Amino acid sequence: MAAITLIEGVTRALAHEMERDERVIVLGEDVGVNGGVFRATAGLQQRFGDQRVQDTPLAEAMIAGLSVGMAAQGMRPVAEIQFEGFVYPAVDQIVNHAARLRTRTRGRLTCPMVLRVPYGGGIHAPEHHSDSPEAMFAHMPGIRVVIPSSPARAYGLLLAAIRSPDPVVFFEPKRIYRLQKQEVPDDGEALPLDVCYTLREGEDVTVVTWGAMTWETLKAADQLADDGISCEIIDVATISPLDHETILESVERTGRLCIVQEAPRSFGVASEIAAVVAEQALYSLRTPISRVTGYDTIMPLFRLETEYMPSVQRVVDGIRAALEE
Amino acid sequence: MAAITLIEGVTRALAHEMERDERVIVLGEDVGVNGGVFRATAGLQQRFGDQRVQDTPLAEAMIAGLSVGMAAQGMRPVAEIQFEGFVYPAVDQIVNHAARLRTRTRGRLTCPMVLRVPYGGGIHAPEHHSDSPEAMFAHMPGIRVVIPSSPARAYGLLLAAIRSPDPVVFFEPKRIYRLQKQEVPDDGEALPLDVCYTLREGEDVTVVTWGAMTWETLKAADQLADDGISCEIIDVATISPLDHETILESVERTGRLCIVQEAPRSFGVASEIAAVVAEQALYSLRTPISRVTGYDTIMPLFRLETEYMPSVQRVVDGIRAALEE
Amino acid sequence: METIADFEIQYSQFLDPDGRPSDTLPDFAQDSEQLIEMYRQMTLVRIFDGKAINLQRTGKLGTYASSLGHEASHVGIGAAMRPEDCLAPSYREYGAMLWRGVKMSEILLYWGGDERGSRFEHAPHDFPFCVPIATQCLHAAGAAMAYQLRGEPRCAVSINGDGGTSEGAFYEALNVAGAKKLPVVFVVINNKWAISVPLELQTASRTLAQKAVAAGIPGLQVDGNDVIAVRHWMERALERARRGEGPALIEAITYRLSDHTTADDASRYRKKEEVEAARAIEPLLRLRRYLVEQGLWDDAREEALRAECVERVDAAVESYINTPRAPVTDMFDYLFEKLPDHLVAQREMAQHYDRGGRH
Amino acid sequence: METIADFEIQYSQFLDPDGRPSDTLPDFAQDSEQLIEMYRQMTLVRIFDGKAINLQRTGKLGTYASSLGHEASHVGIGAAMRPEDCLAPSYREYGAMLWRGVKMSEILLYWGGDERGSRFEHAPHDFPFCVPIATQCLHAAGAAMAYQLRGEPRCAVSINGDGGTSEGAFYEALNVAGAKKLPVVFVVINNKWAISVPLELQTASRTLAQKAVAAGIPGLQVDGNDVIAVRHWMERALERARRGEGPALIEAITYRLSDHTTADDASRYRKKEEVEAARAIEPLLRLRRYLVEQGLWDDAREEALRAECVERVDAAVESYINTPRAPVTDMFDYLFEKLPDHLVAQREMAQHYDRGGRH
Ligand SMILES: Cc1ncc(C[n+]2csc(CCOP(=O)(O)OP(=O)(O)O)c2C)c(N)n1
Ligand SMILES: Cc1ncc(C[n+]2csc(CCOP(=O)(O)OP(=O)(O)O)c2C)c(N)n1
Ligand SMILES: [Mg+2]
Ligand SMILES: [Mg+2]
Repeated sequence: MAAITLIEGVTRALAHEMERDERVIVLGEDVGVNGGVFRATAGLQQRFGDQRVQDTPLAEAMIAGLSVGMAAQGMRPVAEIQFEGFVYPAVDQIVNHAARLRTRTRGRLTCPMVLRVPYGGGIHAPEHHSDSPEAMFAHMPGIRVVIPSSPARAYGLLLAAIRSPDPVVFFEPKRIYRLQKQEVPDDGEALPLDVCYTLREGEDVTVVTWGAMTWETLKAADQLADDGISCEIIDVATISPLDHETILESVERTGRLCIVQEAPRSFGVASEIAAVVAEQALYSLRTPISRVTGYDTIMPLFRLETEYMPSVQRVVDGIRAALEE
Repeated sequence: MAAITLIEGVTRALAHEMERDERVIVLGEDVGVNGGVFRATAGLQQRFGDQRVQDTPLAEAMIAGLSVGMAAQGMRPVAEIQFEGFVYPAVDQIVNHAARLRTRTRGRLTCPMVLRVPYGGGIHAPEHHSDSPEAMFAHMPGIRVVIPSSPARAYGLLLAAIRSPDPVVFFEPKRIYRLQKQEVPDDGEALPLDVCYTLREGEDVTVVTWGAMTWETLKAADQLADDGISCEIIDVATISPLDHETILESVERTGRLCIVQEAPRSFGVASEIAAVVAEQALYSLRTPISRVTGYDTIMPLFRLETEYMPSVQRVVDGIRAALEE
Repeated sequence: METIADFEIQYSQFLDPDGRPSDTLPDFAQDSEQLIEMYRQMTLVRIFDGKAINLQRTGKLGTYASSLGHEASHVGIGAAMRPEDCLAPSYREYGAMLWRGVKMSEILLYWGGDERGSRFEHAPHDFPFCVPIATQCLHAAGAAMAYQLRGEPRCAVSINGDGGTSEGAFYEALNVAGAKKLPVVFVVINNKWAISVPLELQTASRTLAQKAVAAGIPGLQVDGNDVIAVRHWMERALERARRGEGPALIEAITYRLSDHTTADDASRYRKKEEVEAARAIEPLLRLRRYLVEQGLWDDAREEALRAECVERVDAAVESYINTPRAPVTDMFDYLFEKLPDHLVAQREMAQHYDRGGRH
Repeated sequence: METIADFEIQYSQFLDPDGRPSDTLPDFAQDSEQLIEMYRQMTLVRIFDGKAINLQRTGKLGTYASSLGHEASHVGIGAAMRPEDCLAPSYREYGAMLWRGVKMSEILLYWGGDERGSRFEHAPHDFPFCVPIATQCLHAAGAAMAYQLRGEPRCAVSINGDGGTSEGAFYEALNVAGAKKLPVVFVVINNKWAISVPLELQTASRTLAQKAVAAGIPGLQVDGNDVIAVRHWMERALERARRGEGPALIEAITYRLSDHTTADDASRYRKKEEVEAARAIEPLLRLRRYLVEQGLWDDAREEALRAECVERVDAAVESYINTPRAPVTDMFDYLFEKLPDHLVAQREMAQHYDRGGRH
C-alpha cells in the first residue's frame, strides 16, 4: 500500500464516499476535467461522470446556495471553494441558510453539505490566496468547522464531514497538502467530529494548535525536548463545536498553555480556547496563557509571508513564555 | 436644548458632517424619502438633496462595493445596511477590499467609508433581524468596529467614524435606539476611536460589555450595589482595534472579570477580552473569568428571544460567579 | 456592424381589468370548477390577510407582510405546480403557500415569532419563508439540480420581488440554471415597490422579464392581476422544464396595495392616486366580474364563500393563539442532529432561567 | 401576446484576421502615428509577457498570469481612456495598465509578492490589480458615482473576464450603473475560458454583451483581436458616458493563448487544435499585416522595435530584481493611517524576529 499525502487523503475520501453513496455530488470551479486547481478532485469526473462531478459557473454564493438547495432535497453536495479568499461571497448562504435550515424548519429540512476550502499561507501564492478565516465560521452556530493536519485525518475527517447530517466547512491547510506521506487504508473509517486529537503527550505545557501550524509546533516541541521540556500537543482539528474536555484535562495536568494559530491574533480561535481555560481551569494555570499567532495585519504578499506566520522559533519562544512565571 | 435618543444622535451626527464636509454622502436602501426603516436618515434627503442622500437598488455587496469605489476616489460614503442579517453579502467587499485598500496600494488609495449596521435582538423583529455578528468583523485586520451605547456616544463616535481615514463598521444597537434621552449638544466634538469608556467606577469586579447589554449590566450593577458589591463597568465601544489598557488596568485593580455579550458564546468578542486578560493580567485574577453571553445557537424568533439574550438576572449571576473563589 | 443576436419580450393577459377576455382563454379556464377554485383561494387569502393585520394592530402578531393585491400572482403560481414540485417563496406569497398545503396557522406562527411556522406539515419539501432577499433563487436552482441528478420529473419554483432582481444571487441563479438547463422557474412579482424604492430607482431595465436575456433563458411578462395568465404561463414553463428544456423567468406585473409590512407607512413615500389607480385594477374584482358574466357567480355565493372563509380563518387564528410557546430547549434541539457536548450545559442553563431560576 | 420590448446585439470588426479592412475605418485609424503607437505597445506587452514567464520558470517570479493573445483588447482600452479617467482592472490587462502609466517593474513586483507592485506611481487614481473576480466592477461604479457627484467629466472603466460575468457583483454593478446613469464602461474580455471552464459551461447566454439587457444599458460585441474595433467602441462608449448618457457594456472576443497562469496546465483540458486555430487570428499579426500593406511598417522597423522593447523590458526586470525586500514594518505601517496602540508591540516583535531575534 503506497503512502499518500494530505491532499490524496482528501481525494481518497471523496472517491470512497461517491462510490458508497450515490447522493454524494462534487461541485465547484474547475473540479471536473481539470481535477481542481490543487488536484483534489483529480480523476473523479472520469470515474463518476460529469453529472456527479460538476464544474460550476464562477460564483461562490451560487456554489453555496446551490449546495443548500441540493442538500435540502436529499443530496449530499461536497463543494469546493478554490481558495479561502473567495469564500466570502458564500458567507451569506452559510450563515443565513446552511447553518440554520434545520433550526428554521424545526428539523423538517436539513443541510448535509460540505464546503471544502483550501486555506492559509506559505505557498508563495498571489494576493487573496493566503488567509486563515476559520474563526469567522467557528462563531456561527449551526455549522461545524473542521481542519485536518495529516493525510489520515484528512481522510477520516472528510468522510465524517460528508456523512454528517449537518453542514461542515472543511478547511484544508494547503501549505501541508503535500508535505508528508502516510499509509492511509481506504477502509471507510470516519473519525469523530467532536474530539481534539492529542498528537504528543507531555507534562510541562499544553500546546494547542491546528492545521499547518501543527508542523511548526511539533518541530518546536522537538527543540524544546532537547532542553528537557516536555510538551503535550493537541491538534484541535474539530474547531467548532469545540471539544473543551481534551484541552481542559490537559491544562489541568500541565498547568500551562500555549496556543499557536496562523490567523491574525485578535478575535481568533486561540482567543476562545484561552477564554474557556480562563473560565474553567483558571486555578490550574500556573503561568499566563501564551498565544503565538499571525499579526493583526493583512496577510502580506509572499515576499513577507514568512515574516508574518509563526515560525518554529516564534513557537519555541511562545512555549517558553508559557513556562515562565 | 431638547434631549435626544440614540438614533437621533446618529441622525444628528450625519447631518452635522454632511453640513461640514461635502464629501460625505449617505446611501443605502430606503434612506431617501423614507428616511431609513428605522428613520436614522429622516429629513436628510429633504435637507441635502437626492444626490447626497441616495436610495440604492437592493444589493448589499453593491452598497459596500460602491462605497469602496467612492471612498477610493475622494468621497466619504456613509452607507446603511438595513439590518445586520443582510450585511453578509457585503462581507467580501469589506474583507477583501475596504479593509485592505490602503495596505494593498501602500497608502496610495484609502477607504474612508462607514457602514452603519443596526444589530441585535429584542425588538420583536422577524427572522434574520436580530443577530450580533460584531466578532466576525472584529477579527478582520484593517477595519474598525465601533458600537455606541448612548445618544452622546452615538453622536460622538459616528462623527469620529465618518472622519476616520480608514473604514469603520458601525453597529447600532437597535434595541436601545429609543430607550434613553440625553442632552447632546451638536458641537461637532468627535469621541476617540481607540479607548473604552468606563461607565461606572468600582472596586470589586470589572464588568466589560458593549451595545445594548450595557443596560442589563448597569441594572445588574445596581442590584449588586444593594448587596454592597461595587462593579466597575466598561463599555468597550471601540471593539476593534481593542483598547487593552483600560480593561487591563481595571482588572489589575479589581482582580475579577465578568464579560457580558449578546452574541453567541463561543469565538465572540468576549473571548478576545478574556484571552487578553489571561495573557497579560493572569496574576491579577483572583477568580476565574466569567462570561455571560447568548447561547451557541441560532438567535430564536421573537417568542423565545428574551430567553436567549442575557437578562439582568443572568448578568447578576455571572458577576456573582466572578466573585466566587 | 452586424446583428448577431436579437430578443423580444412578450406580454400576456387573458382577462382585462373589467374581467373581459382580451385573448383566447387557455383550456383550464374553460373549466368553471377550476376558475372558481382559484377565486375561492384568492378570497380566502384576502380575508386571511385582513385578519392578520388586525391581529398585528391588536398586539397579537409581530410585524406582518401583507399580500393585498398579489392574490392572482400567488394563487396562479400555486395552482400551476404539482405537489411533488418544490416552492422556494420569499415572505408574502400566501396564496401560493396555502395552495401547496401550508397552514394558515403556520403562517401566523411564523409572523408570531415561532419557528414552528416553517414546519409546513403538509408541504414537506418546500423551502421555508425566506427573508434574505433573492437567496432563495439559488435554493430553487439547487433543488432543481437534485431532481435533475435523480432523473425525477419535478420542478422547483422560486418567487422574489422587483427589488430582489437587484441582488447578485438572483442573476447567479438564473445563470447557473441556464448553463445546466435546470428544471426551475423563476417568478418575479413586480409590485412596483421595494419598500420605499420605486422600480425606476431599482433598475434601468424596461421590463424585469428581460433579465432572463442575461442568462440566455426565456423571459416573459404577464399581467399578474390576471390569475389565468399567471397560471397558464407557469404551467407552460413548468411543462417545458419538466421535459428537460430548461428554466424560464416569468415577471408578473401587479401592485402592492398595502404598506410594505405593518412596520411601514407607505404614505410617506407614495401618492394616494397611484394606489387608487392600482386598486381599480386589482385581481379579485376582475375574476369575479368574469365569473358573474359567465353566470358562474352571484352575490349569494359570494356571501357564502366569505362566511366560509371567515370561519376557516377564525379557526386558524384560534389554533395559532392557543399554541403555547415552544419549550426553551427547542433552541438547542434543532441546531444539530445531535446536541454537541458543550451545549448540554448551555441547554440546562436556559432551562434553569426559564424556570425563573436563581442560584 | 404582445411584444413589449426588443433588443439587438451588434458585432463590430474593422480589420479581419488577414489585416484587411472589413468596415470603414474610424478617424483615429487614418492617423498612422496612432496605429503605430498601438502596435508598439502591443509588441512591448508581448515581449514583457514572454520575459515574465521566463522569470517565473527560473524561480525569479511567483505565479504569473499571461496576457498572450489579449494585447489588442487591453491596448485598445488603454488607448481610448483619458488620463483623468480611472481603470479598475483584474489581473492580466497589462496592455491597458502600461498605457495608463503603470510600470513594468511594478507589474513584476506584484507577481513577485510585493505590495509595492500596486503602488502605481504614475497611475495615481487607478485601482490596483484585482484578484477576487468581478468585485472591481463595483469599484468602477463607485468611482463613477464620485465623479458624477462632483460634476467631473471623468469616466471609470472596469475589466473582467467571461468567467467573471457569472458573479453576482458583475450584474449588481451593471444594474446600479444603469439605474443611476453612471459614467462607467464595463468591459468583458471574453477569452473563451475561465481557467478550465469553457464558455458553454459558464452560461447559456449566446453573447456576453447581452448581459447588458438585464441592466437596461447598451451592450456591444467587438472583435477583441482588432485593436481598432476595441479602441473605437471604447471611445464611443466613454464619450457617451462623459456626456451623462450612462454606462455601457462592451464584450471583446479574444482567446487566452497561454495557460491560465504559470500554475496551470491548459493541455489538461483543452485541445491543441483549438489553440492553434486561435493563434492564427491573433492580434499582433493582424495589425502588422495592415501596417505593412499600408507601407507603414517593414522588417527593419520591426527588428528595431523588438530590440527597443527587449531593452526596456530588461531594464524593468533589472529594477525589479534589484528592489530589496520591503521592511517587515511595512506590514503594519500601511494598515491604518495611524498605528493602533496594541499593534506597537506586534510591530516590534516582527522587527525582533526579522533581525533573527532570539530571547
Ligand atoms: C438581503 C436583504 N436586504 C434587505 C432586506 C430588507 N428588506 C426586506 S423586504 C425589502 C424590499 C423587497 O422588495 P421586493 O423584492 O420588491 O419585494 P416585495 O417586498 O415588494 O414583495 C427589503 C429591502 C432583506 N430582507 N434582505
Ligand atoms: C471570487 C473568485 N473566485 C475564484 C477565483 C479563482 N480564479 C482566478 S482566475 C479564475 C478564472 C477567471 O476567468 P475569467 O473571468 O474568464 O478571466 P480570465 O482569467 O480568463 O482572464 C478563477 C476561477 C478568484 N480569483 N476569485
Ligand atoms: Mg416589490
Ligand atoms: Mg476568461
